[in-house]
Amino acid sequence: MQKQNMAEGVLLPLFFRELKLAWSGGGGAALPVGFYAGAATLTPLALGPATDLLQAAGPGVLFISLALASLLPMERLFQADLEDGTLDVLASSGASMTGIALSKTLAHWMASGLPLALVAPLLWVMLQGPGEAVLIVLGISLLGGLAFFFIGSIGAALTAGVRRGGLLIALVALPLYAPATIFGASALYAAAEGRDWTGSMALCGACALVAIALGPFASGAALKTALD
Amino acid sequence: MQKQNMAEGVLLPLFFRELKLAWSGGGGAALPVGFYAGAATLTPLALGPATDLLQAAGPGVLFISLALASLLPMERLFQADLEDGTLDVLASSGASMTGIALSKTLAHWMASGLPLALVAPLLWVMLQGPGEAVLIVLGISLLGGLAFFFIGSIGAALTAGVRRGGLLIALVALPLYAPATIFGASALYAAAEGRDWTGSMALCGACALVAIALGPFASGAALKTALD
Amino acid sequence: MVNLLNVSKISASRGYRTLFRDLSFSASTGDILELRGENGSGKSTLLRILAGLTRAESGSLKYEIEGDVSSLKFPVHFLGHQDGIKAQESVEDQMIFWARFFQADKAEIRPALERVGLWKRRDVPGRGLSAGQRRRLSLARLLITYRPIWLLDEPLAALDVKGQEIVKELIAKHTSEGGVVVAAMHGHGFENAKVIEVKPFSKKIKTIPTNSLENA
Amino acid sequence: MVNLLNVSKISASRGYRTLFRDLSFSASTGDILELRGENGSGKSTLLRILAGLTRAESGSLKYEIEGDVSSLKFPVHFLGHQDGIKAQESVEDQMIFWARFFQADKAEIRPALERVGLWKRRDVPGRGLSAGQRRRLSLARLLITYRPIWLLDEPLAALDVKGQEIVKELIAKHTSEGGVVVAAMHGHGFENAKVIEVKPFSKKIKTIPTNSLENA
Amino acid sequence: MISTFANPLKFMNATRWVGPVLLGLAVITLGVGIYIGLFIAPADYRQGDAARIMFIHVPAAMMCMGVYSFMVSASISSLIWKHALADIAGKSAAPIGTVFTAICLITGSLWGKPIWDTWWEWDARLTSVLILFFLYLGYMAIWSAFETQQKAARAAAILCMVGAVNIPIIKWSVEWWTTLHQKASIRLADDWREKLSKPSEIIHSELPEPFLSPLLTVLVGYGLLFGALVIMNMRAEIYARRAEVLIQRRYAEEDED
Ligand code: HEM
Ligand SMILES: Nc1ncnc2c1ncn2[C@@H]1O[C@H](COP(=O)(O)OP(=O)(O)OP(=O)(O)O)[C@@H](O)[C@H]1O
Ligand SMILES: Nc1ncnc2c1ncn2[C@@H]1O[C@H](COP(=O)(O)OP(=O)(O)OP(=O)(O)O)[C@@H](O)[C@H]1O
Ligand SMILES: [Mg+2]
Ligand SMILES: [Mg+2]
Repeated sequence: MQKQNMAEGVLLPLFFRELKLAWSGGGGAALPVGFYAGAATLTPLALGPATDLLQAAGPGVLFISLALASLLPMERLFQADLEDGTLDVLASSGASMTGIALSKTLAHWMASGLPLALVAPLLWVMLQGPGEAVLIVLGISLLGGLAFFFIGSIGAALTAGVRRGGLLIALVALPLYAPATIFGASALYAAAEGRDWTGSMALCGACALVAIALGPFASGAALKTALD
Repeated sequence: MQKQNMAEGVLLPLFFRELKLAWSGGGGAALPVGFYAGAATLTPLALGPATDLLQAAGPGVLFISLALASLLPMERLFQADLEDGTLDVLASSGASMTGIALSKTLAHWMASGLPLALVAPLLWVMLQGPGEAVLIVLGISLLGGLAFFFIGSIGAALTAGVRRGGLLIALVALPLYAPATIFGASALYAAAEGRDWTGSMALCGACALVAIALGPFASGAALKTALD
Repeated sequence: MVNLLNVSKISASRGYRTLFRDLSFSASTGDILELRGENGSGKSTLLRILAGLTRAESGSLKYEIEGDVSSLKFPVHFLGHQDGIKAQESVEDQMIFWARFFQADKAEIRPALERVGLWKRRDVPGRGLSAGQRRRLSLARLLITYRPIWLLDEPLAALDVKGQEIVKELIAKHTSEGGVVVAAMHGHGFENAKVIEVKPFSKKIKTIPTNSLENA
Repeated sequence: MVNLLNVSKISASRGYRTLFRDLSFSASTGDILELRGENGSGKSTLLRILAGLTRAESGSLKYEIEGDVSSLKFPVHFLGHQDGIKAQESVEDQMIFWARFFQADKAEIRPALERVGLWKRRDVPGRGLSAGQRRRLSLARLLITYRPIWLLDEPLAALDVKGQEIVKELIAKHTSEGGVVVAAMHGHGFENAKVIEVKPFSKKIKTIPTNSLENA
Repeated sequence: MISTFANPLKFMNATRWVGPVLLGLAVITLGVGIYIGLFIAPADYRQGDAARIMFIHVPAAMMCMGVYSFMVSASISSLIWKHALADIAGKSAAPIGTVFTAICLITGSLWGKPIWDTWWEWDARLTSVLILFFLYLGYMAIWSAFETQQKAARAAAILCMVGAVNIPIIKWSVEWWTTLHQKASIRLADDWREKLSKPSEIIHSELPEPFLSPLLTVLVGYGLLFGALVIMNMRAEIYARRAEVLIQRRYAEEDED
């Protein structure tokens, strides 16, 4: 009989499996990326080819698209496991719900949040953003994505197994997305216009930190309720 | 033993049930609306409060958000029925797959496409669009939504029951969304700037017509494959 | 006696495995066919083929129904492992939908639910039903409108003793009215049933599907 | 003999209905408890309570395990109606995940799959499994790591005759090693099992949950 | 005192008359405060009569944050002590808080039109109040989405506590970002501890006295109104749950026939 070390015993295997499932199908990791790329591709079509308008609107549109794309995987984040009984087995094994929520959210961020951040510089250039700023765009998208995923997972856990889950997630999570959106977008604008972007980026990072620190606890507690 | 009249026997009950389920939960009809409203609310946060930029980017952002929001319900449009066995019963009853696809798509358009169009004028005003144009905005959103839903349903049927369905839908549907997006957005811009919007709107309507005429057949054929 | 159902020489495979080959049988009014075989032998697959959901690899399948059912492409009721119950809809609402879909009289709903013992639980949403109650609800769907052929996948699973009795009575009644029942089964079966063994084909026969590229 | 499991006076209700009240029982090493009752009587609910997934309305539940399991909050294996099988993952990959999750040796996977007769199907993805094969895969999960208490919801459902034999042997082996099995059952049961009836509470007892506002 | 709020029975007995009495006091206070504000206080020398909307707006803005804070403490006690009355208190307060937030938003917009020449600006304070409004809506939506009260209570409490981060943002948004909206001019005096003996000086205000006193009167009126409505809502909720228990009994009896 082995001793169950929670940190290793739950976090790592769950994390890797989620990562794998998210990409090998069903987890829907790819939808956000397709969605994000689609949004950024449609933007010039809708706004028209005028370069100055694109440049003015681009950073904002990019960051909103990131926020919305991050919201997409949330609906199924816990619901699939809840419906097919996986969560029952995980929970009855004595694993901590906080750990489960943390590893699943982190895995989904790796599966879709990271790719989202990686394509961000590409889309930035497509939307006529200045080429020098691509690394900053990458950094901001990483931080913003972390904030969005960990905040979103609270909404996901609260509404897992609930009627009208979809609208509820949007209603619960989007207001909480606001601070990260404001700081992230303003950092992007600063980078685009060559102003100092460090302050806004630090605030965006603070949002991400708070989300990572609090999110898993809230999600874990909410998941326990969903199982009941 | 009654005679099964396909038009009434399948279309209507299925249509009404889908409509009801979509709103009473699970169907996720509300997510697109929350998402759409959220997108439009986040836009000013990200773009900053400068009125002229908002006015210049507003119509385009609004129409892209509509396209993306219409894509959301597509992932689960047929998948839920496929997974829980409802589609088995529907299909083995001898109902035509085209009819099934038509009634489900129409019901989802009623459940989320119509509300999307109804909130569009509100968001238009929030994004500083001119108040006189709200009716035109409503009309364009109705047509655009129809096009997006019926094109999207083809993607949904093609990818139902397939690994990595999410990305595939986005990949299959978004390119087909381009014409409707271009015409719809240019009609919105024309309306915003007081130019003649009828030509673009007619083209957008043509996209919707083609989608409605061809969509259900393509979706029906694809669904048969998914069941196999 | 009429042959309602004629199956000749159908084969099916999944992945790289042939499940069964050249299976032939027929059923006439009043027959109960029991599909028997190990787990994974292909009983569910065969039922899905009979229901027109899955294509057989080869072979033919014919329904010969007389009377006023010519407009029914498939004169069957199919009850699979997956039960098509919506989590958020109440028992009664689900029945109302199926009644409308099959163009049955709404008055049939109450007797059907009473027959399977769910009338008192008509307000419970799908997600609240126990395993046996879900099965009972699926069975109630078969009762609201008559279809001559019933295709049932493990109809007794998850039911308590009383529930199994009910199913047996329903099946006896259906066949006595001229219907046919094809049921995949484990364990105890029905009286007077014909048994059809679903077996992996013998090792000697090589798996070369007729439409395979290998022949090319 | 040690009491591994002590349940005293637990009650549960769902929706507006009380399922059972003040149910008490205990199990000591080597016991098989069979939960019996009609469809919808609350057997699955009771098992979920025992697994720590659902809260009982009142009453208490205690596990008393000796030895090196103090770090296990719940020393149980739970096998519910829902089997937690991922459609896109192969049988073997799913087992590899559970082995890592339960910190078991990977070498345990092969014997476990062989025991339930799935080793030859280890490459089949979850969605390709037949109903009985799904059940077998869930059972294999219990075999890769030892936990003293098994909570099984209709373990014999969907299995063929051979499969049912296997389960009976597994359970006999587990209890002979000092484990406890609690199983919700219909139909034929296990040898030497204690039966626990799960019944709706009698009319005489009034439904007043202790923490109810009705007392106000 | 504590036990009064921990025991439904005692709560029901103790509050039978509290609701109506508080309601009466609230109506009187609000009437007086609004009357002074609208008719007696002098018009602002720069804004004219438009400034009178302040007597509705500012207290409502304070209340919408206060009510949310009340709900946060109810949520904490609900999660820690798992007490039904705390759940009910939070649930009962939410619609009232939503209305205060709506009043703040609407009067703010009305005021903004003449002063800033726009109904709405995406200013930090305005936006954070809008977010508060959405949080209230989300909280109520969570309550109605679950099938059982216990589940709903836990989920709503979690959301409420997470949303608490918004309160300091609203409060200090005007300090952190220089924006359109004006900074706080009413606060506790820096040395309020020493002034406890002279209550009139505890509150430090840059507003001249003729503006301050009607404003505080309306605030007290709002507070009384909130107290009255919460208690009445809570009583209604308790009655509703009793009715549910009775229905439960009916079903149980019907099942056995
Ligand atoms: C929809 C728009 C508005 C919203 C959401 C809003 C919100 C708020 C909030 C949250 C407070 C804080 C109360 C506190 O610190 O306890 C406040 C106070 C105040 N608001 Fe507004 N406000 C809006 C528009 C306006 C406008 C247009 C004016 C007039 C120029 C205004 C003038 C004030 C004043 C004078 C205070 C009191 C500040 C103090 O002395 O502490 N507000 N408002
Ligand atoms: N992708 C695949 N690769 C290999 N084998 C597959 C694949 N998909 C399905 N199978 C096999 O096809 C068979 C399907 O069997 P089916 O569900 O018809 O069995 P059954 O007779 O109904 O069994 P049960 O009694 O367990 O319900 C299984 O043996 C399964 O392993
Ligand atoms: N929302 C609800 N309203 C009323 N009753 C409900 C609700 N949700 C669940 N129930 C009832 O709770 C019971 C749950 O029973 P459970 O699943 O524990 O039964 P079981 O003994 O496992 O039955 P089976 O033998 O069919 O598996 C069912 O009788 C169901 O009708
Ligand atoms: Mg089967
Ligand atoms: Mg059960």
